[in-house]
Amino acid sequence: MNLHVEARNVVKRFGPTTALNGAEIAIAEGETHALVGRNGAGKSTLVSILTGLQRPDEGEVRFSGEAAPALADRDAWRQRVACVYQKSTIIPALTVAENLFLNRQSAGGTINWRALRARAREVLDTYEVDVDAQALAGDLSVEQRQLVEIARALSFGTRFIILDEPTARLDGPAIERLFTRMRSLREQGVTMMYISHHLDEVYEICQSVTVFRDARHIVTRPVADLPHDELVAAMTGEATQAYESRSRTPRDAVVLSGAGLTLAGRYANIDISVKSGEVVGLAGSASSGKVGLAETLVGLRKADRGTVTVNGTRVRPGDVPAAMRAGLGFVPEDRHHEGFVPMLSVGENATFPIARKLGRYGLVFPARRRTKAEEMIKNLDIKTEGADQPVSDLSGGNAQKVVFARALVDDPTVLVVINPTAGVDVKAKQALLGAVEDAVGRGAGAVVVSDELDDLRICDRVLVMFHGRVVKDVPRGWTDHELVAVMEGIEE
Amino acid sequence: MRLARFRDLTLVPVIVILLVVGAFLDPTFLTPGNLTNVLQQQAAISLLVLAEAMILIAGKFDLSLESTVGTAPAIAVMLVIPVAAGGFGIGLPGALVIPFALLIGAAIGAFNGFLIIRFQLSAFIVTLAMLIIVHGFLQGPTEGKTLFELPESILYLGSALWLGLPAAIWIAGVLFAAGIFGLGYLRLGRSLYAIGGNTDAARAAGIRVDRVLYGVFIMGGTLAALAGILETGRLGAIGNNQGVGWIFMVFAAAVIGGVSMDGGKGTILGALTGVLVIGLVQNILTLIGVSGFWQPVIYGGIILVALMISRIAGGKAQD
Amino acid sequence: MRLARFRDLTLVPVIVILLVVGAFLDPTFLTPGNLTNVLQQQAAISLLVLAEAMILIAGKFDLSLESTVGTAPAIAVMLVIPVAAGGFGIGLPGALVIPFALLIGAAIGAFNGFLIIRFQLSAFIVTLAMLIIVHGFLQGPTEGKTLFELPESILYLGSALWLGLPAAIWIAGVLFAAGIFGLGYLRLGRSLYAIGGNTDAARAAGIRVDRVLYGVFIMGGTLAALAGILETGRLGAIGNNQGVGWIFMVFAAAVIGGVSMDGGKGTILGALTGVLVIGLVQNILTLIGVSGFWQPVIYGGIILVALMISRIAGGKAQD
Amino acid sequence: SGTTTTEGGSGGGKIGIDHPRADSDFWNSYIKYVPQMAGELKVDLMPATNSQNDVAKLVNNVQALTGQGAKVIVMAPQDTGAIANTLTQLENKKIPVVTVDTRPDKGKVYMVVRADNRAYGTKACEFLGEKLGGKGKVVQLQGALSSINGRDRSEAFLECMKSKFPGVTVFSEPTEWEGSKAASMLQTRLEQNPDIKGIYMHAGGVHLAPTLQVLKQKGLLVPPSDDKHVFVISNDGIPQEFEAIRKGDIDATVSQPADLYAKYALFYAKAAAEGKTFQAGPTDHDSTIIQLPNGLEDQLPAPLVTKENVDDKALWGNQVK
Ligand SMILES: Nc1ncnc2c1ncn2[C@@H]1O[C@H](COP(=O)(O)OP(=O)(O)OP(=O)(O)O)[C@@H](O)[C@H]1O
Ligand SMILES: Nc1ncnc2c1ncn2[C@@H]1O[C@H](COP(=O)(O)OP(=O)(O)OP(=O)(O)O)[C@@H](O)[C@H]1O
Ligand SMILES: O[C@H]1[C@H](O)[C@H](O)OC[C@H]1O
Ligand SMILES: [Mg+2]
Ligand SMILES: [Mg+2]
Repeated sequence: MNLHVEARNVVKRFGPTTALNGAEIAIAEGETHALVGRNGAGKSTLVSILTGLQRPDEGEVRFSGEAAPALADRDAWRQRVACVYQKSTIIPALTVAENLFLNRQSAGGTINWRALRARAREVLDTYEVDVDAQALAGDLSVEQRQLVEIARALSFGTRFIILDEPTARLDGPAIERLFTRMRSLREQGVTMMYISHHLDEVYEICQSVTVFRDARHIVTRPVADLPHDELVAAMTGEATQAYESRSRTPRDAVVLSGAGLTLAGRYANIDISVKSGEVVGLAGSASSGKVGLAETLVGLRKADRGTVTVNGTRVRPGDVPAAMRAGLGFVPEDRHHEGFVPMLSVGENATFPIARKLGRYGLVFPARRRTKAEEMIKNLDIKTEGADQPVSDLSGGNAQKVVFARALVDDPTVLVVINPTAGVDVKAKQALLGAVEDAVGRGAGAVVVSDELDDLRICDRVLVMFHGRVVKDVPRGWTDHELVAVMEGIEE
Repeated sequence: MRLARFRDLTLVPVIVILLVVGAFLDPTFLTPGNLTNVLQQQAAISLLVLAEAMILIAGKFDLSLESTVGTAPAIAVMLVIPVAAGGFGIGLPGALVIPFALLIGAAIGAFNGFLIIRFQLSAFIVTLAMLIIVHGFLQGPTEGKTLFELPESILYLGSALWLGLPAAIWIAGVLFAAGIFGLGYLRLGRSLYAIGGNTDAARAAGIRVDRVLYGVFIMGGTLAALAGILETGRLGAIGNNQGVGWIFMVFAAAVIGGVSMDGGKGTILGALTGVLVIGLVQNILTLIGVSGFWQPVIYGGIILVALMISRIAGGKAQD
Repeated sequence: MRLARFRDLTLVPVIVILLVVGAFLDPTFLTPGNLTNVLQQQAAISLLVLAEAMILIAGKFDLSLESTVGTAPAIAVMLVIPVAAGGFGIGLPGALVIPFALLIGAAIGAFNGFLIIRFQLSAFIVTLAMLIIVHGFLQGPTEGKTLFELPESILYLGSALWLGLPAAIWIAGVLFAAGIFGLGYLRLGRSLYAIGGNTDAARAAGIRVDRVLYGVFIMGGTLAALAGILETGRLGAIGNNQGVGWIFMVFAAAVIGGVSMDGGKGTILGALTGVLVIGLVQNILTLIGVSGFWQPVIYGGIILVALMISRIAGGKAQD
Repeated sequence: SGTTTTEGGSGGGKIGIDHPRADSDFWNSYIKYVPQMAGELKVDLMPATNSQNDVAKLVNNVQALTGQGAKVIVMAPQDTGAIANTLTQLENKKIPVVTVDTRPDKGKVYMVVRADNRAYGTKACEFLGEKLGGKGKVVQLQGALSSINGRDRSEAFLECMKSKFPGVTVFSEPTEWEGSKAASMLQTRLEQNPDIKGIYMHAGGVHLAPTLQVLKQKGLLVPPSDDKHVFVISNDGIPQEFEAIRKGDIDATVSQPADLYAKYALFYAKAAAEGKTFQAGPTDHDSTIIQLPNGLEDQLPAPLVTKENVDDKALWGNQVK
């Protein structure tokens, strides 16, 4: 067996944090190799080292037995490895076509824009990405951008591809299409490293798996030899049960309702109501309008028509503070965009909505903020040096938990969470879903917007949307394929 | 926060070096009289730095502050003094001149805010145009004349002594203390960081972004007007060039003091150290009497060195 | 791309309105002679706009360009002319004065780049300090005096006529065409957008970010020196204020022309329309003889209006 | 002698005028005198342009004025070198030029109307030198070093001090014509040298008020009889300086004749339009025309104003309303 990629004894520190501590990985030629681990285990750090973006403090990287090129020699790196990074590398002000061919728009001479567009369309068609090559990347939805990134990485023709949580923002059909592409690349002998918190995906698409925990290598094994619970145990360092969603009876009080909501191009004529003690799911595949609807409910968007009532108060459209004052907490779709202020601390980000309660006369007492923040850090198990660390230093999943903390900190009567577990590890996912259920247990009503069936399992009922309309109200007890069928519009 | 607080103080070694070098170069330098002079000379401009630091932290920009320094007190004075002295001849009571000036400053700030927030125009260019326009509103009505005959009330703050120190120093000191406290410990102050760091996230966290930004611009204009009042008192007249050319120094002070041009970063304490560095450098250059011709080179060079020290001590790339 | 290209032209209606209004207000305005004058008058500053547009698109900032306009040709001239005429008395051959000037411009750009890229200092403040320092390198050696005994070679470009049009217009025209082409159709040019739009992504895509940025700063300094050469030829001497105060107009032109202060957005064609708007406004105000006292108000007001039009036509919030 | 020779009757024609700046008291007075004098002299004056202290703008303005048919140009180039090409172009177009306040280094001028700025510096030096008895310390608040007027005043002051009053120490402060800088520098210098006894201000318009504020704060604003008195001589001759002289706050100023600048600028412009010519020699208005390599210069009188003559009605500063 030839090793295609190898990292040995890699150490990487960021100030006081050790992101990788003698970590290693060895990936055989032609295999699809999973890298899993809890949030903050060091996976993305390894990716940046394997793609030559960062220099390890110690250790070495080898490609096909040869030492890695010098950091400055970007071309050499790009010949060896293509990557979908966890953080977006899309440039919003440029077109999709140019993003796809960034820095390779032409062989050398003048750029032929017409030809470039044609090539871009070809790539987009090949990977079944339904976007206009001429659109500005900044105008795409989060998932469309992700698809463009994936198409770009796969289209390079390199023999080694890294995908760092590519599916965290994709819905079922898009994931299936990605896997089809990956299988055919594998048939062509391409080596891949695949990072995901969806462990079933690991079993579906990968041959071997490496587990990192606390910045160290724990185990590498063919997936067939590592059953699910052993894998989870390797990640968490302890035996972990699968999440059991709780059952409950909703009360009578309606805490959130939308009536006659219409937003041109997104959704039309939606009526929705959520009771105290009830979790309502919103599902639907791409462009179903579920996110747009949820954003309207929380005040991030103004509907063209219709009203939103939070906890008995009719909220002015598009007024987030008013909705929050009425008792709403929410997790937005894109954490980088609306979720946190990167330069501010974990504590401050987590406590913004309750700043008025952390002191009097407009004051915020830092000590009280810290106490509250430490409580949230503990409850949600956020991996951080402490309440004072800036969120920009956290790993993706831990940043998501900070956003969650912000939503929960004010003990909301209404909780709206959009893709709540995007990029969150198995154990953390349980903690976050548990936190939603806890809040509901205390009498809140919740809306969970997600394509992930695991998230939807905690819902008392799931509203399935299709092309901007609610097509079905599915009560608890659905099977995976029933729900998926409704979402795809196969079954009415 | 702890680290951040340390980062505020990266210019402290520079200040210490300047104090030592200054003392070495000129015996007058370390005398209480001279140091008081430095503070008094910097009092007015420091209020602009305070204003600009808040505006920068909130992720915006205001170049027009420098024009408000002359125009706000001048228009206020013209509302009060007789035509013969260059006034409008409206003859409003002299006691109102300070409130008027502050109101005019606030109105200019509000108008800036209106254009930038409401119409989503580039803050840099709006306030650049406003810098020109507001200065025109000094030059136009005065027809280029200096206003010499000022009501006593507007001269008082810039020239009085309180407890043996110029009132301007007390005023600047109190306002800086309020700024340090407000941006450190008030919900409203902290929201500037959130807005400057990520506006969408701030909005999603329930902060009334537009309202806060309006407030910041209005506060900026008001502080600039107050700076103008102090400067008027110090100079005893309002010339057509009052405040002109200050804005570059204001930015230099804020940025070497650690305030980021990209928003969301920096502190008022840091900005204050920036003002002090600039004031001390100017004072030392005057004391040792560097040739006027080469003064810019030395002056600019010292800004660069301060910038490097603040970069090295701060540890992070600047933007 | 199609939409973007359309957005470049948001100022075209403004230009049309200015042409109509100008023709209406003054019969001289639409004469070929007057329009040629406008172009010639804008030629030098337009090169700064070209330079600044590229620097802004790459996400950086250069204020020092305005100082290079005076200093680069002045130092080059002083290397050539005798002491009696204000030179250093080195007496290098007069033919070398243009290459020298361009080299000095390039060196200033390289030094800016060095501080900003190598030391990761704030571009705004580095180039602000450099604005002061570079100007000092004009004022210091000349001791404030104007250089007016210039070698013929440096006067030629700014004063010659080619095919009946001032050479400066041809030069600016060709360089703008090169800029439009380079930033539209060359990989290197496109990489400026990538760097300005998302530096990390650009680096990940294999763009040699540092090298490109150095190139941009050096190009900027060189263009500023060339602007200085043209201006020297137009004026026939190098005064201590050559270029001073231009930078604000340069930014105004670039931004109303659609170039973003935040990097990654805008085009050279758009910047060109910005220059033309500013040139036409100045020309019309001169022709109709607006009172000098109120000129700033009208002038600033027109910038604001142009900004609004470019905002409304462009459809996107500005930054 | 400075008499006029008329060549072939009255030609006449439009006169274009550019003002150098709109933000200084001296120039502001000049700008006000221009239309008044134009009326008196019956000059066909075009709307004035203003070059806001920027020679590049001045060049543009002149192009516009000639484009609109100006037959004579009046200007006040604050940068005396960078106007050379424009003067050559105007000469080629046979458009005579009258410059006010400054003397271009190169390029043909019909007449320069100015007072001798070097003489201001010398007068100030002599005044202070005598008052101080040839010893002690003085400060000069300079204008902008890049302006010819500032440099002339500064150099002449220093040269005169060196040759006539070597016992006097001079501190030169470059204020860029800014009151704020002047106040700070003067304050610092007085702190360092409390024994400073004389101040020369290059421009009363910007330097007067700040200087008085600083002196007041230091308790130095006392009558000449008092030992602590600091002798102050200003420049420009605006009404406020006269007021200060009357009050004894300052001791003297050089009256730079804003009215005569306007009057004779237009007088010579009209003469040029009519094709008249002049020669070097004394004039009928108390001045002398001198020959320059590139034209003529009428050196208008710039009287020293002290307590003795401050109420003289002929001084322009006493005529402004
Ligand atoms: N630029 C940085 N500065 C400081 N700390 C960092 C930086 N990048 C990563 N870290 C820290 O390094 C550790 C590993 O982060 P990394 O992003 O590699 O985790 P990950 O395994 O990819 O997690 P996730 O599954 O959440 O994406 C984390 O504790 C993180 O806070
Ligand atoms: N900012 C935007 N501007 C224009 N169109 C948008 C924007 N955001 C989303 N859209 C488009 O509007 C449609 C509905 O979007 P929405 O996000 O509400 O659907 P969704 O159910 O979340 O779809 P998905 O499951 O793909 O996220 C989609 O076609 C989406 O691409
Ligand atoms: O040239 C100067 C003028 O003579 C007067 O003193 O005001 C300042 C300067 O404009
Ligand atoms: Mg990661
Ligand atoms: Mg979506």
